[in-house]
Amino acid sequence: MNAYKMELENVSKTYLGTDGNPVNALGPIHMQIPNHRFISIVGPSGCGKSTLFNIISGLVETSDGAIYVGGNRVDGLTGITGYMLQKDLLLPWRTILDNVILGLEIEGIPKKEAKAKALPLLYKYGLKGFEHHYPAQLSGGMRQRAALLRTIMYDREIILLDEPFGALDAQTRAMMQEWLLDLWDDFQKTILFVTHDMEEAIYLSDEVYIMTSRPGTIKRHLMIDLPRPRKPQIITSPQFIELKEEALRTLSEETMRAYQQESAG
Amino acid sequence: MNAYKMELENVSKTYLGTDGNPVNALGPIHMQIPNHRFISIVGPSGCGKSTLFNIISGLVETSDGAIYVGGNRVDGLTGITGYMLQKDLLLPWRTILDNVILGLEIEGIPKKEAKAKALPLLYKYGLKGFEHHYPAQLSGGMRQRAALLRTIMYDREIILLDEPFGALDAQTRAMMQEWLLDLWDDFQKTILFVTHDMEEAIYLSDEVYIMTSRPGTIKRHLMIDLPRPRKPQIITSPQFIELKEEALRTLSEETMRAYQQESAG
Amino acid sequence: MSHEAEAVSSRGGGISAGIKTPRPKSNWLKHEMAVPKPWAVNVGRFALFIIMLLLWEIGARSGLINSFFWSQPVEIARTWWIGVQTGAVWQDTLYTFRSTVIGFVLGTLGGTLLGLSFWWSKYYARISEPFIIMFEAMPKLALAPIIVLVFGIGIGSKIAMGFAITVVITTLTTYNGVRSVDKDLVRMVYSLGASRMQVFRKVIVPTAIPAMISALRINIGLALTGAIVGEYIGSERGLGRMIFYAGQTYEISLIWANIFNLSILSMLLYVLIGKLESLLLKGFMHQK
Amino acid sequence: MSHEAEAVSSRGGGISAGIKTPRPKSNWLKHEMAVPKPWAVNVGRFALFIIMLLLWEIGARSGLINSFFWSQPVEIARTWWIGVQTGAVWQDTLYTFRSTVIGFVLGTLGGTLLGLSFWWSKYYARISEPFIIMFEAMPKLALAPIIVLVFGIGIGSKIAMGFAITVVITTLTTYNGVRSVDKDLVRMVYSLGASRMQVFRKVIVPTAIPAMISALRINIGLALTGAIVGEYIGSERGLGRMIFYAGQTYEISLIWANIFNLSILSMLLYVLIGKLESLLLKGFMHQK
Amino acid sequence: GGRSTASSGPDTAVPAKAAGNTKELIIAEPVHSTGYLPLYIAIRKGLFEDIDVKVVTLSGGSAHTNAVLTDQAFGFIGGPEHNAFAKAKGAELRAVVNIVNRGNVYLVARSGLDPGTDIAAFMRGKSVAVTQYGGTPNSIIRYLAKEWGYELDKDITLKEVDSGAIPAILQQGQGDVAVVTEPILTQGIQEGIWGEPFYNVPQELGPYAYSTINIKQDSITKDPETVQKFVTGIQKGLEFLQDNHEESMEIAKQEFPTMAEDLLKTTLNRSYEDEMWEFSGQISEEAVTTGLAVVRAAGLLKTDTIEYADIIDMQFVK
Ligand SMILES: Nc1ncnc2c1ncn2[C@@H]1O[C@H](COP(=O)(O)OP(=O)(O)OP(=O)(O)O)[C@@H](O)[C@H]1O
Ligand SMILES: Nc1ncnc2c1ncn2[C@@H]1O[C@H](COP(=O)(O)OP(=O)(O)OP(=O)(O)O)[C@@H](O)[C@H]1O
Ligand SMILES: [Mg+2]
Ligand SMILES: [Mg+2]
Repeated sequence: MNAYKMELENVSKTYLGTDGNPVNALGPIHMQIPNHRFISIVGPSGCGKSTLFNIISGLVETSDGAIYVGGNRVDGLTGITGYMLQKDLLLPWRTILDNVILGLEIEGIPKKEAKAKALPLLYKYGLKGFEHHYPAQLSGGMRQRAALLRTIMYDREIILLDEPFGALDAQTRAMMQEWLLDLWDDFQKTILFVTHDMEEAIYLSDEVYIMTSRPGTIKRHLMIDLPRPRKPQIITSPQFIELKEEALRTLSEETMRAYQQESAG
Repeated sequence: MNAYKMELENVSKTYLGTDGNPVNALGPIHMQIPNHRFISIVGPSGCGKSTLFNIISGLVETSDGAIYVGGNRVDGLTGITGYMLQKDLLLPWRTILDNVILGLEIEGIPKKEAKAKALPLLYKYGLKGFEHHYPAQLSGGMRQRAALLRTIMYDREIILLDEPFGALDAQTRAMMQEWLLDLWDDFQKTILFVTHDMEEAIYLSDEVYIMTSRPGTIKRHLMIDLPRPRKPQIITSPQFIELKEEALRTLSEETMRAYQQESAG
Repeated sequence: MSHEAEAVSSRGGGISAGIKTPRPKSNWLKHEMAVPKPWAVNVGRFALFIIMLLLWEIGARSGLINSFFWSQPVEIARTWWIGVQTGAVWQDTLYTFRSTVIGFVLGTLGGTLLGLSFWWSKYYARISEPFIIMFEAMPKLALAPIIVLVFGIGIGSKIAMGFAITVVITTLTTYNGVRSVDKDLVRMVYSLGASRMQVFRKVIVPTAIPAMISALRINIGLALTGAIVGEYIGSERGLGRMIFYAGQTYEISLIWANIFNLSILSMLLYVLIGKLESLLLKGFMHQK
Repeated sequence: MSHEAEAVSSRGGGISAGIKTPRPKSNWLKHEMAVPKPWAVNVGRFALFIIMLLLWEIGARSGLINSFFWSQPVEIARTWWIGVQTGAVWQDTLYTFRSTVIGFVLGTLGGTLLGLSFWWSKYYARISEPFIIMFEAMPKLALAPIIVLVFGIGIGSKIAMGFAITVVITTLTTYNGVRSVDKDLVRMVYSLGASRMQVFRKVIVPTAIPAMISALRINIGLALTGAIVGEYIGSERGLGRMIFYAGQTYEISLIWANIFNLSILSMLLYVLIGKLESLLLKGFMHQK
Repeated sequence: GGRSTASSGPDTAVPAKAAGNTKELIIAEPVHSTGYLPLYIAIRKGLFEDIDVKVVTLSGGSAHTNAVLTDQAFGFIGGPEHNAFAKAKGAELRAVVNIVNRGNVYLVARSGLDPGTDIAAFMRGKSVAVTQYGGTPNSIIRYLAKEWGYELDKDITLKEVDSGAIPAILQQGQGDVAVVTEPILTQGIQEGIWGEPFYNVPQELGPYAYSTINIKQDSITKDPETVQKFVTGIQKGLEFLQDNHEESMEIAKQEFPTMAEDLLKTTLNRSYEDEMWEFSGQISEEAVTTGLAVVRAAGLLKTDTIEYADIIDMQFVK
C-alpha cells in the first residue's frame, strides 16, 4: 500500500488556440493526496480547475505527466473516480430519478433496486415531487442537486466535485455541506472539491490548494488543522479567521497579479 | 411621475405540470420598487425567482396580475429591462466580443462603435485575450462575466440580474460587486438582484425581499439602512451582523418549513 | 427611453385607481406561443385548393391555358370518377400503399441501423462513405433490367426501390444526428465508467432519435417515389403504372387524376407518420 | 474496487522510482479523439473496391455470376476505354455535371429560403404543408409533357428536375432546423428588445445553418438524380442518356461503364460539397 | 413467377409454378397498347384453354427479356430482334406467334409545314422528335435516314425524348417532324399540332415483325403442350378481332376505360386500315428481314449471322 491514495506527477495541459498556437492552460501540477482526505482547490476563474478534474477523471488527455491511484497509473482511464462536472449535464430525455440512478444502471444494478436506493436521497434533498419531472422543468438549483446526487450514488472512493454548491441557496448549501461531511466520514471517501468560496473550502477541508492564474499551478498548499467534527460556529473562531485571511491574501495577490499582467500585456 | 419606478400587482404564474394539472409556481407577488434602488431577492431554490424575472422582462406571460413601469402597463413587453438570465446563453457561433455587443447591435449602434465601447470593459473584467474566442473555449466563470457584460452594455434603467456572480471566484466577485455599485451609482439604475448569498444581498442592497418556498410569495421585506458608500469592512459591523442574522433566520425558517412540508406530505 | 414610450399604453392614475386596462402584448409572444387553430388551417388549405382549381378551369376555358397539355379540372374529375366506378382507384392505391409501407419500414430500419453503426468506427464510416454515395448515385430506373433480375417483377422490386431510395438518406440523417451529440454528455456518461455499448445505448441512440424521427416524413415521401419508380419498371397494378400508362397514351387528365390519388395517398401516409412521430417524440423525448 | 483493478496496469514501485511506464489509455478516448488518417481511409476504400472487382471477375469467369446479365469488370473496362478514346466520357460527364450543379444551387437556395420563411408564420407554414407534400409526391417523370412544355428539352428541363427534387427536402430540413432552435436563446435576444427580424437574423438563421449544411450532401445526390431523370425525358448528351441507351440495347457493360462515370462524378461532387461544408462550418459555426 | 437468383442463367430452366390444374403464364408487355388487343381479347373472352394468362407491364430497357430469361415471365411482347440481341449473347428465345405485323409508326410534320411529295428532300435539315435510342421508332427513323442517304446530326437531327414529350416539342417549334404511334398520332391531329401523317410506315415498309410473342427455347422443348395452348389462344384472339369489329371495340373500351371513345375508335380503324395485325399469327421471312434490317441500320444488331430460324418458331401456328 502506498502512502498516498492519488498522486499527480507533472500533469499539464495545452490546448490548441484559435490562432493555431498552443495555449498553456494548466500545470505542471504535482499533488499527493492521502487517503480519506477532504481536499479543496481554489483558484482564479479560468486557471484550469475544471481542466484538472477532466484530466483526473480520464475525460481529457494530459499533454504531459502521469496520474497514479493506489500506485497504478490511471491517466486516460475512466470509471476510477466519481465526478460532478461544473455543468449539470442531466440527460434531457430522462426523468430526474432516472438521471440520478444512471451510474448504478451502468454498473448493472437492477433499475428497481437503484430507484429504491435513490428515492430517499431525492426526498431528503428537496427533490420530492420532482422525481418524475424532466430536467427542463426544474430550477437551476434543483438541477444541480440532482447532478450531485447522481455523483454520490455512483459510489467511488475518490470523488471530484466541481463547484457543486454554486447554484444552491444558503440553507440547502449548509445542509448539503453537512451531509457531504457525513458521507465522507461514513464511507471513508477521498474528496476533491472546487469552490470559489474560501470559507466553504476551509470549513470542509483537511487541505486547501490555492492555484495560480492561467496556466494554473499550485501556488500554496495549506493544511487545515482544525479539529473535527467541526460545528458551523467554527467560522468565527480566531484560528479559522486567521487561516481564511491568510488564504484570501494569497489568492487575491494572485488574482491581482493576473489582472495586472493582462492589463499591462 | 409616479412614486415608484416599477410596481408588481398580484403577479402569479401557473405552469401545466407533467400530469396535466396546473402547478402553482409563483405568487401572488406585490412589489413597489422606488427609482434608483438596489433591490435583492433571496429565496429557497425553486421558489420562482427566475420565473419572476422572466415575467418582468416580458419573456413569460403572467397567469394573473399586472406590471407597471413609470405608470405604464408593460407585462408581456420586452426591451423594457436589461436582464441577465441564470444560464449564460451566449450565442455559440459568436465570439465573446460579438456576444457582448449584441444588445447594442440590436439597437442599431454600428458594430465598430459598439466594439470600441465594449473592449475596455472586457479588458477590465479579465476577458482580455479572449475577445475573439468562442464561448465553448471559455471557463464557466468567464462565460458568466461575458453574459453580465452583455446585460450591462444593454443600457436600461431597470436591470434584472439572476445570480450573476454564482460562478465567479471570490476576488472577481468582489471586484464585480464594487463595479456594479459604481455603475448603479453613476448611471442611476434600478437594479433587481437574485442571489443565494445573504451577505452579498445585504452588502449591496437598499432593500431585500425574502421569498417563501414554492409557490413563492414575499415573506419579508427588509430595509437595509446602512450608510452609503459602504466599505467591504462593513460586514463585520454589529448593525450588518444583526441584519444578516435576522434575514438568515427568516430564510432558514422558510426553508425548514418547506422541507418539513415536503417530507410530511 | 424611447422604447418604453412607444410600446406601452398610458395608464393615467396610480395603482390605487384599480382600473384594469387591457393587457398589452408584444408581437413575438403572440407568435411564439400561438398554435394555429386546426380548423383555421384546414379552411385555409381548402380555400387555397379550390382557388387554384378555379383559376385553372377558368384559364383552360378561356384558352389562356392549353388544355391539351394541361388538361382541366372538370375533365380530370370526370376521368377520376371513371376510375372510382371501375374500382381501379382503390386497387391501384392499395397496391402502391402496400409496397410503399414495406419499403419505408425496411429502408428506415436499415438506414437507422447503418447510421448508428457508423458511430462505432470512424474508419469504417469513412471507408463506407463513397460506396454509399455510389449506391445513391445510381439511377434506379436505368437499372431496371438488373432490378428485375434480382428482385423479380412482383412486389419485390417495388419494395426494393422504396428501400434503396430511403436507406441512404436515413443513414446520412442518422449519422448526422449521431455526430451532433453533446460531447460533454458523452464525457459525463464515460466518467460514470460506462462501456462504449452503454454510451451508445444511453446517449447516442437517444440523441439520434430526433434526427431519425425527423427523417420519417422525408422517408415516407421517398419510399412512395421508390414504389412509383418500381411500378414504372414493371407492374400489373399501382398508381405509378397508371401514370406511366397515361403518359404513354397522352391522357393528361388520367395523369392528373392519378396524381390526385397519389397526393391523397401521400397525405394519408403523412398523417399516419405524423401520428407515429408525435407518439415517438412523446415516448422518447417527452416533447409535445 | 473491481473497476480499477481490472483496468489499470501495476506500476510496482512508488513515484520516486521514476520509471515511466507506457501511458495506458481507455478505449473510448482513442475512439472519440482519433481522426482516421486520410491515407489509411483511402487505402481501405481502394482495397475494398479492388476486392469487389476481383470477386466479380472471378465469379463471372467461373460461371457463378452470369455475365449475360451482370457483365464483368474486364469487359466494362474495355467499354469504358472506348468511351475515353472517343471523348464521349468527358462530354457526357460535363453535361450532367453542369445541370446537376445549377439545379443543386437553385434548389438548395430556394428550399432554404422557403424553410426559413416558415418561421414567420405557423399558420402559413401549416397551410403550405400539404401542397409541398403534394408537389413532392408527384412523379416528376410523368410530368414530362408539361416539363418539356415549360422548360423545353435543353438544359432547362434538367435543371428544373434537379431543382424540383432538392427543393422540398431542403425546405423540410431547414424548417426542422428552425424548429430545433433553443427557445431560451430566442428569449434572451427578445429580452434585448430585438424585433422579429433581428431574432430571425441573429438566432434563427445561424441555428438553421447546420441543418442546411447537413442537407447539402443529400441535395447534391438528389440534384444528380434529378438531372438524370431530366436526361431521360429527353437529352442530347449526358450520362443518364447513355445509361438509358445502354439499357435499351442489352449493353450491360456500357451501363456499368457509365455508372462508373456517374460514381466518379458524384464522388467529385461530394468532395466539392465536403470542402464547401467545412468552409461553411468554419465560417458560420467555428467548428473543425 | 418465382424470384430468380443471380446464378440462374438464361439456360437454367426453372419449371413455371403450377397453380392447381391451370398453369399461370405471365406475359410481359413493354406498354399497355391497343396494338396488343388480340392478347387482351383472348384473356377477357377466355379463349385460352387450361391456362391462366396474366399481363404485366414491364418497361425499362431489356427488363422484359430478362424477366423471360429468368423464368419470371413466360413470354414477352416485342419484336423478334430482341431474340436476335439475346442470341448474340448466347441466349435462346423464339417468337412463336405474330401480333402486330406492321411498323406501327407514322411520320408527321408540324402544322404549317408542307412535306410535299419529295419526302427525302423535305426531310433534309429537319429536326425529328422521336423516342429514345434502342426503341423501334428510333431505329426506324435511323433506317429511313440511311435509305435517304442522310447522315445523322448533319442532314437530320434527332431529338430523342420520352414519348410524352413529343407533342410539346412540336408545339413549341423545337422540332419539325415527329415519329409517333397511336393514340398520340390522332390526338396531335385533333389538336392541330401536326397534320395527317406524310409518311405511313405500315404502308411504306410493308410486313414488319413488329410485335411478336417471344418465349424461351426451353419452354418449347420442355412443355410444348402449354406453348401450343397459348398460341392457339392468341390465334383465337386474332380471329375474334378480325371477325368482330364491334365487340372488339367494346373490349378495347374496357381495357382502356379512360381513353376518349372517338380516339379509340379512330385508332382501331386506322389499325384495321393499315393492316396492322397479322390475323393468321404467321411470321413471314420478309417481315423478319425488314425488322432485322431496321435494327442493323440503327446499329443495334452487330452480327450478320442470325437467321430467321434462329429466332422464329412457327410450328405452333396452325
Ligand atoms: N476546448 C478548449 N479550447 C481552448 N481553450 C480551452 C478549452 N477549454 C478550456 N480552455 C481554456 O483553458 C483554461 C482553463 O479553463 P477551465 O475551464 O479549466 O478553468 P476553471 O479554472 O475551471 O475556471 P472557472 O472557475 O471559471 O470554472 C481557460 O483559459 C479556457 O479558456
Ligand atoms: N417549463 C416549466 N414547466 C413546469 N414547471 C416549471 C417550468 N419552469 C419552472 N417550473 C417550476 O417552477 C418553479 C420555480 O422555478 P424557478 O426556476 O423560477 O425557481 P428559482 O427560484 O429560480 O430556483 P433556483 O434558485 O434554483 O434557480 C420550480 O418548481 C420549477 O420546477
Ligand atoms: Mg471550471
Ligand atoms: Mg433560478
